[in-house]
Amino acid sequence: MPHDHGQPAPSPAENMEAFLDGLWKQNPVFVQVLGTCPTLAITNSVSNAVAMGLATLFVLVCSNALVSAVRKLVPKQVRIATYILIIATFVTIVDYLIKAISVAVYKALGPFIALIVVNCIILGRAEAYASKNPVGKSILDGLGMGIGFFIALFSLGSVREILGAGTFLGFPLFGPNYQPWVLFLLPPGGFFTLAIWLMVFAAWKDRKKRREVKTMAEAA
Amino acid sequence: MSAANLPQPAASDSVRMIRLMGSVSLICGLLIVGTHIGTMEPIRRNQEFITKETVSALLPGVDKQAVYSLVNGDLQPGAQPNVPVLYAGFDKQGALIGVVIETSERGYADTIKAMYAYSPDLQAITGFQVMELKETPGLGDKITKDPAFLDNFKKLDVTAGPDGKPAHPVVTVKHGTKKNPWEVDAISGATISSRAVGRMLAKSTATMLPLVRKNLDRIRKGN
Amino acid sequence: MFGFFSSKQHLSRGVHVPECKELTEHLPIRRLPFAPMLIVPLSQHSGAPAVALVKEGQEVVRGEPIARANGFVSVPMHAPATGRVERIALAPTSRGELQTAIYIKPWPSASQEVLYGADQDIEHMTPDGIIAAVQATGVVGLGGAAFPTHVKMKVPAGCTIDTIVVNGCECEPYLTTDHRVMAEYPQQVVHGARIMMKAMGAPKAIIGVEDNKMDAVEALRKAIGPATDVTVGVVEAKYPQGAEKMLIEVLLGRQVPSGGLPSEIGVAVFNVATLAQLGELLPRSQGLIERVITITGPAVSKPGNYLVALGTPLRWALEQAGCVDEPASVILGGPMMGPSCSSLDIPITKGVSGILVLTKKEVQARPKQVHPCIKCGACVEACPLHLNPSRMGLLARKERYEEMESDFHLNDCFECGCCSYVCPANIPLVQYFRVSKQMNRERKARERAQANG
Amino acid sequence: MPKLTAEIQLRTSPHLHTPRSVEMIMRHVVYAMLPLCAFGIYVFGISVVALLAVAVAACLATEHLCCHLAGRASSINDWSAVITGILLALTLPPGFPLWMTAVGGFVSIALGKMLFGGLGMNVFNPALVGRAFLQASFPVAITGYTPALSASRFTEFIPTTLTFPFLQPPSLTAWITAARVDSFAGATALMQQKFDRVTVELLPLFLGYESGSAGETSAILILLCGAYLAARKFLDWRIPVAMLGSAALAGQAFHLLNPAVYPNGAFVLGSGGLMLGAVFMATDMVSSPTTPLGVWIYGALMGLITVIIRFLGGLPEGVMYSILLGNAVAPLIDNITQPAIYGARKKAKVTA
Amino acid sequence: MNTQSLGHIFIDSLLINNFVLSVFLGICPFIGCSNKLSTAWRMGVSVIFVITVSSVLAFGTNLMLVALGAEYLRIITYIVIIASTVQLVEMFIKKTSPALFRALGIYLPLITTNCAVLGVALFQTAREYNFAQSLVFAIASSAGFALALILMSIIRERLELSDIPDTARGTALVLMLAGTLSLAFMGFAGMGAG
Repeated sequence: MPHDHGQPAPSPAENMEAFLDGLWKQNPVFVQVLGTCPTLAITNSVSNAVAMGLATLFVLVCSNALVSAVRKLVPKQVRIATYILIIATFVTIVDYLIKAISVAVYKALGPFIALIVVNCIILGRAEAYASKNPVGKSILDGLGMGIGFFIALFSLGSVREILGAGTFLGFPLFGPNYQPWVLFLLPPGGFFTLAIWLMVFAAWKDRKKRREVKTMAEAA
Repeated sequence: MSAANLPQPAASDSVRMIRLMGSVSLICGLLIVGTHIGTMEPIRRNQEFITKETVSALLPGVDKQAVYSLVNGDLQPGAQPNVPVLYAGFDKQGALIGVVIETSERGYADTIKAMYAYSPDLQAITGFQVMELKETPGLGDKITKDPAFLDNFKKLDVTAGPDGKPAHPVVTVKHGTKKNPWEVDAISGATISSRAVGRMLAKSTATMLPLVRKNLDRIRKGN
Repeated sequence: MFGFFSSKQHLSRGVHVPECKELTEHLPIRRLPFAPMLIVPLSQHSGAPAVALVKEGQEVVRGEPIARANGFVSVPMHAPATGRVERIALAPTSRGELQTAIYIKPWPSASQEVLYGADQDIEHMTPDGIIAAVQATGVVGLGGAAFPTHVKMKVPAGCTIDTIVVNGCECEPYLTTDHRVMAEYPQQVVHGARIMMKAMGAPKAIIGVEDNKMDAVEALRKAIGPATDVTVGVVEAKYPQGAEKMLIEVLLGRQVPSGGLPSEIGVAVFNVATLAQLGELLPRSQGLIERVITITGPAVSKPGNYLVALGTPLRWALEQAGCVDEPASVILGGPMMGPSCSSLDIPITKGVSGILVLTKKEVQARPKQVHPCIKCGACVEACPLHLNPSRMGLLARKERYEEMESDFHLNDCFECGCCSYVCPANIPLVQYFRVSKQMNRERKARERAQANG
Repeated sequence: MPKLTAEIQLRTSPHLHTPRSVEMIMRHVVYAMLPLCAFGIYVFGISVVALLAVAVAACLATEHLCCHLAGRASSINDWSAVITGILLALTLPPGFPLWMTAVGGFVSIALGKMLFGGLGMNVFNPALVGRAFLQASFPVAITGYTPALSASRFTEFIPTTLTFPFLQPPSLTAWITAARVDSFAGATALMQQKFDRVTVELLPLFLGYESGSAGETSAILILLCGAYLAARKFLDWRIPVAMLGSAALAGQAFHLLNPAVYPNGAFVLGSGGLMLGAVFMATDMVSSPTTPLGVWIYGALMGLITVIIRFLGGLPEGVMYSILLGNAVAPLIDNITQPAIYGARKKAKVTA
Repeated sequence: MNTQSLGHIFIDSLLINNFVLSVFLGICPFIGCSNKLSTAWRMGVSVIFVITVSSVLAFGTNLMLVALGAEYLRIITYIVIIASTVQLVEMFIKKTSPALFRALGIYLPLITTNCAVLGVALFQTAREYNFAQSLVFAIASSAGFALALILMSIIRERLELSDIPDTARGTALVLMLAGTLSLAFMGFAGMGAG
């Protein structure tokens, strides 16, 4: 970690970095392969993915903020217990909020809202970042990671819904005669879609690396 | 949680720790309870809204609803958690249009939950709506929207036999071979889900309809 | 309990390879003339090389000891022909390395008769006496292993040998050396077996012969006569029936423990040609100076079974037998296990049981493309030791040699070649295993060196 | 005297090699499937020709492409992709849309085989991976069975065959009515049995003049082709024997418990893809165990799962799933049935 | 009230709605602990142990919460229960079977973050299972997790010997395999529907 307790306020550029890391370079799903359970389970439609992404984003930002706020008070021994308590609180809140907003969404997400508690991204950020950084930065980090997670869910959900149902957010895209690939809405489709995304990322990285090697060779 | 494995903190430390944990718990508790109280009303409204919508969709023209639950083998007024529920629907004049009954049955992928409307006057099922299902999209989920299939439930005969149960239990038959008014014409290619619907209706009508008939006068009066 | 061997015994694994023995199996053993120069390497056996007793320029008599055994696991050498020691120098050998050898130039008119040696009475010798006498003959396992026979005769403490198994199963294709020895010298074979029984205290001996050598079986039975101490067991002709472990299992229904010796289960195995030589040499205390080899193969114009003086260069032997076509590959021994040799200037030594010469046609008939393993299981079905060559081959490709040894019994493999033979994907399994064993040996040596230093 | 100075080759033993090769095994499997293809074409017409051609072409193209992407020499000449293509086509309904067939071929090779490193490395039978993918993706199209021996089968394609890519196939009802094939129920024998408890006659079932997938209808022909391969030792006869035996026994046991609901063992054998699966797919060497005991367990397990899925599950046919599940447990079976090696010592003795 | 029979719940959670392959719970340990058979079976056994115990405890706790009208504390109490169950199980095994503890030791703490454990507790509550149903559900779903884990580990051990293309190595391959396994397990769908 570049920053320790009690350092002067970080520059905007560093804040930006904390935010952007989660989006792309350290994307929790595509790069770190964390939080795979909701990524697979809740992406059979874009709307579900969006709801889950927003719920996780909310918990991530709130718990990061609170963890960061109490970071100097919490003794080492009960660190993890406190974090879990905080996370569980916000998950409970989200659970009730969703129920209050829309029963349909609540039914679609089911117990997976409660399972945000054990999403390792959240505890991971609390432990690795929020417990060591000031509130503002922690919130930005939470936002970055949360949006990164959201992007992952969204891209998975889009692929699955477009291929699997021929619709996007419920709107038909290809006319009535389009043959949907039902598989993508089913569990195997979840595995395959995420695997394909990971392979695309791997291939992309591989290509980038090769290009770098090439430019280096040319420069030399 | 794993304090036993760690070096013993000094007395002042543990007091601090307990105080801290206490205050964190307090904050968390307050947050949760606050949310709980704040959302209680919207959640209840949401739930009611959904059932009301369904009941009015199944019983067109409904104005007032009454709820009954199946408790100890008989109908009791009011909703009870975790038991099959029955809704009676009345029109503006307060006359009973029909009842809507909750039911569920195991389908291809998971349990299908549904509601159906029963008209005591016609002695027939007059509507059917799936509430929850995980059937294969594009195949099993046709039972929710396939118009030809839903036509089965415009007037599905469940005339009572001597024991109060339907004389001819509802049965799903192969696509295109429906001959009798108590038969459900299956969706071709989604036979399992269609069958689950037939089975669900047969089971539910066998238990619920005798009760409805027994309590019909009470229900008509609305209590 | 295995009193009747009239019914055929069956080997459950292994492969049926084309025998190709019809080229030579009916041809009686013929003697080859001396080559203009005989090259006698000092190490023709497993163990310590012998120590030369002669000097350059010295004249030797056929059968005279020219090198002495260097310790117990070593044997002496005898002059294969009467002549002059031209020089003692390095010579190429079948093992592919240069070794010290005694070059003997036979007199142009040297006789094949052996004048050296004296009669000795084996009947009254002690077992240790017999072992010493055997060592003096310089006889080693003539089946190809070239392990000093007298070492094998020493019964390890705590073991008793109840059966001598005489290996007459020449299962390698093309080779008919043992076949002809049994057919033509049955008396010597039986006599050799009885010497072994006496030396090792075994009450009985069984000669295992494959069912494609029935004339040999007849000859042996005639030589045994009414006696019951030695019997002939007829077994199915299948490769590798002639492997020690396989023969013991088929004849006696016992398995040699993994990593152990036959003596642990009361058995000692000797090759027929070895015993025939002993039966011939021991009563006269002569030395081993010649052996029978099969020179055969599609490239040989006069294939046959030849009695050859040890030290005869390969080129000369092939010239005598004649080559119809340009030889593409020369193999010492059978085609399944024999190494191919790189030079024709190497001498025929005690362990060479045959020379197989292939033409380009046969060499090219072998598929070149190696496919991935399709796990057809043919090698698993074929492996006589019930190993899993398929899995080991995959492990070897990934250089997981240690696992091959610890989990898949790599060291039990005796490289019979069945797996490579049957592999439809043409994977060089045996070669993989050789390399793997070597890598393991090197690793262990490194570890030992590290532990010590 | 020949020149003995000529160069001689140094090679490692063994110097002999069996005449068998991978290509040869694969080629013979293809030969053995040709009669099935011919029969399928005879019964269902030119649609099956197109189906076979597209499936094989898709498999070959995918294999070539994947090899190219991986920077390896193309391996399409080992015939294994052809087998996958033919098998895939034989398990599909005769009028299956060609564009979906191409998707199936692509998935079979790309996901079922090349992803794991190509020939010899695949965990699952590639053709069945493709088939399962299609079944899950296009559940309606893959149950669109057409009648056997329709009069116009050599002159026109089944309308669904030529569906425009990415569109839904048209309904077959009108075409089937127009084809006027007597007593066609729009379903395979298995579907009729499962959903309507109508058990068809056994003889036509075994002969194969029945509605069903393109190449699985004739149990007898499949058995004959399998017997040829088994006799030439190109397949392990124990797997089909174990699988068919356990399926027949399990089926018969169910039948005896409740004859009204469950068909008998003979029906189980003759119907659906059991024969084709047991003879040509379960025996795929790469994805089956290698140990002698393991092979029996593997076959018996697959037969049992087939019957369980057919009788108790939601689908009329379970062969495909049972073989995929069998493939999944094959490495486990292999691990636990490793035979003792020659002269294995008892573990207790080794204690140091 | 849920009227599913015990046998039905068993088959359903073991095969049809397998926790890993169909419900997507416990994917992280499934990916992380499936590279070796020896790891996989130990992890599987540990999970069966923990899930069964925590399911029983969660059942009791839920009764209490419902009686107190404090359902809103469910998530917090469940996560606390699971964390302490893991600790308890660890202590219990350490006392009773040191050998088993040596084998499972390092896997037990990892289970706290296995969402399958919390999943079982939440699902059994949501589905209103009674005690026997909860118990069967817990055992069957954890056994389903172990089954998927063990199958995957053996397949992966075997694939170590093959030449996987670079882009497909690692998690992507595991997910592809899981997808194919999931495809195969789809065959069990509808079982018991009659």
